[in-house]
Amino acid sequence: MSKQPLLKINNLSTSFRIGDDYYAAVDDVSLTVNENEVVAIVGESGCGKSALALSIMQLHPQERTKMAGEVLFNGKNLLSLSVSEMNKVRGKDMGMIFQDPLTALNPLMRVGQQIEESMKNHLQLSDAEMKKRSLELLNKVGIPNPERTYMQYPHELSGGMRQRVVIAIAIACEPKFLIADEPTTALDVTIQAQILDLMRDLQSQMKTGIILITHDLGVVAEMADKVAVMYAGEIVEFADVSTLYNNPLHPYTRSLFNSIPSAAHGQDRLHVIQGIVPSLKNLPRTGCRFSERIPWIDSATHEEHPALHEVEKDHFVRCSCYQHFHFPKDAEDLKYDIS
Amino acid sequence: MLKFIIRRFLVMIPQLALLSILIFLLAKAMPGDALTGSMQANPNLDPKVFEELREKLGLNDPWYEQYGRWIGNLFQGELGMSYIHKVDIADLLGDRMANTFWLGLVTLIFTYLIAVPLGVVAGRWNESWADKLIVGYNYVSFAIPLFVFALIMLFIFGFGLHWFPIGGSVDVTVEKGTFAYFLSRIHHLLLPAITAALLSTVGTIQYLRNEIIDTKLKDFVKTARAKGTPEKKVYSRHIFRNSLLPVAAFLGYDIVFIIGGSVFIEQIFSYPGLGQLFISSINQRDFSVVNILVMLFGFLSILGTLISDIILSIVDPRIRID
Amino acid sequence: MSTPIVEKNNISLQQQKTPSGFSVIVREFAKDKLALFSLVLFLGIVLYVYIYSFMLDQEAITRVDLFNIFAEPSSVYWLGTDYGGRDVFGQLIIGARNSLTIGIVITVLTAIIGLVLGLLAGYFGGWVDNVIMRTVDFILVLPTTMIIIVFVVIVPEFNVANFIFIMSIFYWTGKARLIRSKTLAERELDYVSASKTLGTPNWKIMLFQVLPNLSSIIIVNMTLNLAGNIGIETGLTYLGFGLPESTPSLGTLISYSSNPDVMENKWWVWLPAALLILVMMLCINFIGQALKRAADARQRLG
Amino acid sequence: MTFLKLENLKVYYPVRGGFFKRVVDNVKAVDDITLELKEGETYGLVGESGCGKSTTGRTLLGLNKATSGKIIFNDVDLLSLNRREYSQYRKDIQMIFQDPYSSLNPRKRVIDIIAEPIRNFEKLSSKEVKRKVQEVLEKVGLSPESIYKYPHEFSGGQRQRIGIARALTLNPRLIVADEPVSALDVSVQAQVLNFMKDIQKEFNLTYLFISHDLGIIRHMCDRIGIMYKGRIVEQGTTEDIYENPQHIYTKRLLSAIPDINPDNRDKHMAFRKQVDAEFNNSFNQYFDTEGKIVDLRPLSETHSVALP
Amino acid sequence: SGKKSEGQEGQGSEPELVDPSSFPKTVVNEETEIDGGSLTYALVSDTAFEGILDYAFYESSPDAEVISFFAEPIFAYDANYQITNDGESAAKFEMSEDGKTMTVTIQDGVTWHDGEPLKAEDYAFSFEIIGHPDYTGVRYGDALISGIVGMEDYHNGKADTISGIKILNDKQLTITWEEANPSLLSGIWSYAEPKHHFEGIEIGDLASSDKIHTDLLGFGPFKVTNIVPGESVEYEAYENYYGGAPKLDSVVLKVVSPTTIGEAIKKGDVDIASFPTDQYDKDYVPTNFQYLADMDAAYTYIGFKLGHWDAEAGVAVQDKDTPLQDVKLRQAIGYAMDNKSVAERFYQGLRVPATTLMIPFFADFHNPDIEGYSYNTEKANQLLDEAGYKDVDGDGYREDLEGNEMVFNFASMSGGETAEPLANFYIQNWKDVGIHVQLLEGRLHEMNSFYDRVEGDDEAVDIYQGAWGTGTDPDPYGLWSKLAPYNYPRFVNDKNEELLAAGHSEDAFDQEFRKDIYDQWQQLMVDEAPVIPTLYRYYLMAVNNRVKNYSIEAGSELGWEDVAVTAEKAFVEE
Ligand SMILES: Nc1ncnc2c1ncn2[C@@H]1O[C@H](COP(=O)(O)OP(=O)(O)OP(=O)(O)O)[C@@H](O)[C@H]1O
Ligand SMILES: Nc1ncnc2c1ncn2[C@@H]1O[C@H](COP(=O)(O)OP(=O)(O)OP(=O)(O)O)[C@@H](O)[C@H]1O
Ligand SMILES: [Mg+2]
Ligand SMILES: [Mg+2]
Repeated sequence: MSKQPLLKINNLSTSFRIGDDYYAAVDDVSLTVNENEVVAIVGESGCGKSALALSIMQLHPQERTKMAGEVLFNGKNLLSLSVSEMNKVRGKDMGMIFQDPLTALNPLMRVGQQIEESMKNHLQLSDAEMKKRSLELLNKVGIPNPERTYMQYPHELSGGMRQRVVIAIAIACEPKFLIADEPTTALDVTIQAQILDLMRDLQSQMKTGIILITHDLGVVAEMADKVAVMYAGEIVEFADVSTLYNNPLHPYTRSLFNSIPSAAHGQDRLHVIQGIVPSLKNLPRTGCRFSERIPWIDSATHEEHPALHEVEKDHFVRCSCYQHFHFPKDAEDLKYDIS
Repeated sequence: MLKFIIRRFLVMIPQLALLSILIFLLAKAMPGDALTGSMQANPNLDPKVFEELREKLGLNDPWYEQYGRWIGNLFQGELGMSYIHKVDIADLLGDRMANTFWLGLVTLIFTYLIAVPLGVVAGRWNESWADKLIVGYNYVSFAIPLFVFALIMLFIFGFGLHWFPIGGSVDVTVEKGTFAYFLSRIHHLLLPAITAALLSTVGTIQYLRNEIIDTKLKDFVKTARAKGTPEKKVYSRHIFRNSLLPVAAFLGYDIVFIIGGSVFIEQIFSYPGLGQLFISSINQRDFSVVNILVMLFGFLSILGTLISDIILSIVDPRIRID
Repeated sequence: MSTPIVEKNNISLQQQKTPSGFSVIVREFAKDKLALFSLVLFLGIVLYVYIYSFMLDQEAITRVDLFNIFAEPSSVYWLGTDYGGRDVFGQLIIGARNSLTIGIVITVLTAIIGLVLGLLAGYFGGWVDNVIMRTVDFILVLPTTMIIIVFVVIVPEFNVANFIFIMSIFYWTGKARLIRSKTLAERELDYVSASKTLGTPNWKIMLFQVLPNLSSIIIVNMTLNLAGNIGIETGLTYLGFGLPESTPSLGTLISYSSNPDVMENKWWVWLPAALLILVMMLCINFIGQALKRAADARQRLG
Repeated sequence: MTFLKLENLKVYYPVRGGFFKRVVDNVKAVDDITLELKEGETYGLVGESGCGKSTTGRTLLGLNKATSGKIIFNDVDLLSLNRREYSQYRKDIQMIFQDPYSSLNPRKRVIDIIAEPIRNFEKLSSKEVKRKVQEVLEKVGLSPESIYKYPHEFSGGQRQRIGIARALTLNPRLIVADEPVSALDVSVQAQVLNFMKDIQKEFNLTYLFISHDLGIIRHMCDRIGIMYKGRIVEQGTTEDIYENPQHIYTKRLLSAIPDINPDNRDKHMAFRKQVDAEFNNSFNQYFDTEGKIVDLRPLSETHSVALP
Repeated sequence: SGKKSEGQEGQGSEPELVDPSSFPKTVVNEETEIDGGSLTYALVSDTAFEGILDYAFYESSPDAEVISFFAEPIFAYDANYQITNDGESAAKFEMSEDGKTMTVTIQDGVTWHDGEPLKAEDYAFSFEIIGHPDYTGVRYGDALISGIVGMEDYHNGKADTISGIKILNDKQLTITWEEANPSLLSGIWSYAEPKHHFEGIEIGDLASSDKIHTDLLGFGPFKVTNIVPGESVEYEAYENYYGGAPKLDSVVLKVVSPTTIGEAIKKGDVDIASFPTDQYDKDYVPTNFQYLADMDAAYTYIGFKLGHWDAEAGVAVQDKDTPLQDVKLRQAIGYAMDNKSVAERFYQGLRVPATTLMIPFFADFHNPDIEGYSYNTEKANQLLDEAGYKDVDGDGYREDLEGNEMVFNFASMSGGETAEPLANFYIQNWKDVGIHVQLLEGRLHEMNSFYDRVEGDDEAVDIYQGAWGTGTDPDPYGLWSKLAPYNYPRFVNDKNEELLAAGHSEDAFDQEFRKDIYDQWQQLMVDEAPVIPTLYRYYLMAVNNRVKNYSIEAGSELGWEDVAVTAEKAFVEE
């Protein structure tokens, strides 16, 4: 890559204060997103995907959060910006699409106002221009009757419509970079398909770099160029999409693939990842974080914290045993799941 | 909206009808009547005269006849006569109502003038020392008995500092209709209004504070920040606005609350409004006035809740009334 | 399926274990020193007042003593005497007992009425809800203060029991509303549906399934109400519609301050009562806030 | 003997409005559906949000009132029974709820949750109850010691299993599973699905499996009904539906499922575009003059579709 | 601790008593008065005044105070509250020999505030109002009104005019009564109504008309210029007042709550106010105002319910089955009450123990030699022992003659600061001599319910504490005759009837005769003790030191027109 990457995250850590101590929800994450590239982040709930996204946008409550590392956006470290400097970046150069389209919209403001707010913050446009542009945006995100929707309140729209509005807001100032945090989880499959199509169209038009957060491997397969698998605040595997799908290496990634029904055609039983994602406070901080959930392996060999290393070109894995890792026949479900 | 209002007014009818029967019976059940007092005050008069008067005033008829007469007159817009004041109740209420109205209004204004900034400060900088101070004030104003506080205010600002008059609604020596008259009325209003306001801020402050603290964490606030909206605007356009608008809907309930409180405030500040009239009418068994006042207050509280509902539907697009 | 093997490989579940109910409250109080202090102080006051007041001879305390009118606080009269030469300290204790009793009983009574009706209305909906809520609406629009005053005038034998009765008639509505709205929300939750499909009768679902889930808000609401109800008779007493003097109450003592001479110069008559109310209300509020937080935390964890 | 048959079932929710809050309209949540379940099979009900899946399931359990129609279970029309008569069928039909969090009363210990149906239907001493609860718990793979824990001390999958255990204590024959895994993470989801399959074999259960995730439906179900706006538009075996969809809505639904293989991406997208276009064009064909979905018409023994 | 030991009881030292009779009745102010000036008069009341501002209609005393500035009686009164021709007055009168007819002559130069002269018909008109069948006020029952010849017919609508009132000319009229009445001079209705002002208004509507509420007309020294209903009135000097132009330019009257009046007086917010006696502090020496005091025309008493009122026959029947029928018991109860302490301690001497039912206010008739029931527990005990009331069961209370428990219910009115401890104090007093009395229903009763029960002869009431305002007519007939419904004890005694009748017979025009009759009556009532008078009372006025010529003395020459101020502004407490 000769060109400077759009977004380069170097060793980013984000810790939250719980009680009197800080706990890292994002732990030493490094990631690169180029222009016109979709990087997907997958992982179970609670593994730190949203925390990472909000760290990039600097939207965590300051008084309870500590951040370390670098987030280089166009070469500029966002972490060193003041709030007002950051405000100039947010919305203009980077936009964000939130998961729940109802709560992400201000219930007391008309759709039009909410779209225009972003333009007001960054562009010097007259009211008429802003309105014109808002209508264009609404049209662009596939809202059938922009004039009408412009004047409506969020609650008057269906879930799919709201999500389109959220997208319209995010792209109002044509940002070069977008973060989409589970943009379709709350939607029906048919609507999901529409939204994904829409995002893809927009992306190809505007050449934005996108971080797409999801836990649906199908969505990743449809959308992403590169995939980062996260577990317990760390990236455990990173590769481009077909590499990863054809050759998942990390035990966690493999478990994920094995547990989804659509990938397990004809198989009578699905694979079960033992246990659950530990809560932030209870995250194992030493050794391999995932080893806890593979009860059939010898945890003694995993006391060392594995580093993320490149196993083939552009394929990174954080595991010391992926080469010999196997799923035992009886390792399926109930037996290891103890209450 | 119109439909909603009409329906609410229709619902009001049975409520008021029930209230009228209730209060009529209760009033009748009170020992003594409007003449008892003046009988004791004029022992040189033959009690037969009072009997005669009772007959004349219809006080000896069975309750349902009296009730029927009363309701019948009410429907014709006649409120009846005060037994004690010997005037048409409409005339009697006129001035008092104006007094109570102005007192209520100014109290309301002060309540919001005090409560909104305090609530906003406490909500925005919650956990700060200012917040703690405000919460402390809130507790104390909730706990302190109204009349103790009112008396203290009266002694300090009325007598001690001479800033405010010690009673009444207006200075009798100023000409009605002049600016001085207006000023005099305001001057008489201020102390009771501020006193009442200081104690009625609890609900609003509490609500506002909680609401702001909640709203701060809402997703749409994140959206606003993600748009690059400056912090000041995030607060003013999103957080405060969303927290304040519901407060506007308190207006109606506040009206109800302040009306209820007028009974106390007016008594303490010798401010001749409806509340004071009510107490003296009860003591003098001026039934007709008691009944009308209760009906009026009942009507006002219904109206208050209606206003609240309407305001709420206006400020919050999610609530539709039809 | 063969018998599953149960092993003890407790990954993170043990650590996930979160304290519930009572221990959350304990923890909350342990963290909030002010609430803890309030709790101790309030319980102390309550115990002292109830125990001590039964040791006191009410007749001796309310005995009029013309030779000790407005005596200043002394070793004999800890808080001096009032205009009837009656011991203020004794009246304060008995008054606090009466006011506390009034506050507690009204709180409990209105809670029970509000709970039963609110549960019925919320759980069954339909005409049951309609009847109950229309009644509530009606009582809510009543000018309560006024009607209570009229009631007080009518009741011939006005004592603590009657006072409680009158107040309770009017004060249950708020709770009924609250409980109803919470029940409505709760009713939609699947565990209620589950109980229904399991053949549990409605009354059992209401009492044993829904009710426990409302307990935290009920407790919080009751504490905060209690604070309001302790001083409930002060205003009425001031207007002359409170308890008779022969039944000492904090309101009676405070309302002596309406005589300016007492207000300014005989502080010992009214100030202790006013302060006692203030302190008790503050205590209850702080306790209530802590409970509220505990309740919230539980809801988050649940 | 019919195991279960819904005949012309309609469930309408009244919409109130106007001046006196009269019923002015109905939401036709379930609008005349007929379907039959055979003992031991898993029948999947799929459709977009709000199409009436849950309503169907809940009506089957008596949680909603049917407006008209019949629910024939073991040759008895459940809707014609009074409450007492109905209670004997209570045990036979049970439900697994979508949300493992709200379907367990947070204030109850596991033992009380699971013992609830036992206490309702059987008179047992508390010791026997405890033993029985432990038995069931073991069956669902939870340690018997956990009976004194509260629901929030369990993970989502475990909670879902507690819910299932509760339903199992009554030895039901039919279980309505309303989106039993959609609130769960992928990993946990697998756990529950596996488990449901296990117990089905063990207890010879019949499932009415409601979901909008076509992947899961395919994995779980023998036969599938596609619901749209309160009606069934297509019904058939899993094979019929996935390999040979006839109704345009079914096709659209299927095409919307993301393909797990990134290499098929463009192909899949093209296919979807094509189905969408067809959907928009031929939509009218599938409705009668009043805009209502037409009745099902059998195509084969197992496969029927709502085509005019 | 809060307990009291017996030893402490007498601890309080003898209070230095105030002697209310030593207070002046006229302000002492040697300064020279300034020209004009304005004065603030406080109407002390915790409610608004009702605003029925006419003598024929008003019912409450605050209204009367408001009226007194702009309207006056047409006659002058002497120190005995009797009308007199001495001194300035709007009319003079002359009695016929038989005492039944009075000729009234309006003086020249008396004009209403609108300039119209006061006429004889104005005076006659006030009788026509009060006697009118549609009249809704309460003045009609007075014997001196209903006893006018032809009044009954007029009142019943049988006649259009009152035959006993004859207008001779613009300035003169005669009034004839059916019977001569010695109370005439003190009790005659002496107010005129501005007939021209009320022109066109039906008498039935008069009560609610503006003309007696806001649009007011009188011929007093001040005229009303502005009125804020219920709270304040502004008066301006009436330059053409027949007694000479008032010295003050204006007076402002405003309602001040009893709670705040003390402060208001000290701060000079008001110049003249009646001062609540329960707020009087003998240790406080005012610097900016002075107290005036005079005896009030009222007394309190303890009454025993002895019978019931036979409404049909219109007569009291003394038939209640109660030990209280025993005179000795009643007397003992009387002796047991320590009214001296009450007067001194509760009221700091502003009330004095009462002796007889004829109050000292009527100096001519009050017999100071009768001792009444002064505190004497020994005597009380002795009487009880004699009568046979013994404490049989040793519970500290005496049982009745049959040895059954004897408990009396005591009804007392609430209101006023000391009501409750006072009632309890009496109960303690009675307990000291072994008589068991308890508060009816354990509490005081509010005025209306109190009278409901006392008047209604409620069986539950045995003893009650009542009070009467006597007005200026000494005749006690209306309160204590068996024919008087106000005779709440329902006391029936032939001698009593005889004396009461004699008291207002024609013979009673003879002052000596009347005094003798009333002496006998006072003694009789003490001996029979159907009621025990407890306290006579003084009332207090607080007057700012700048006020001059203000007097509360009966028969004083000084009226509102003479009141002046000696400084621009009221003095403020130092
Ligand atoms: N503001 C915060 N304060 C404390 N802990 C937090 C905060 N935000 C997130 N966490 C914790 O950090 C961890 C990661 O959370 P995050 O929201 O990033 O998960 P996620 O991968 O986005 O999950 P999901 O798929 O459910 O959205 C979780 O354990 C969460 O509880
Ligand atoms: N209690 C109710 N009152 C009125 N309308 C209702 C009620 N419950 C459901 N509905 C409506 O009935 C229709 C069918 O609802 P239902 O819950 O059965 O849909 P669903 O297919 O289960 O959807 P989802 O996938 O979102 O769970 C919807 O339009 C819904 O809005
Ligand atoms: Mg997330
Ligand atoms: Mg559903």
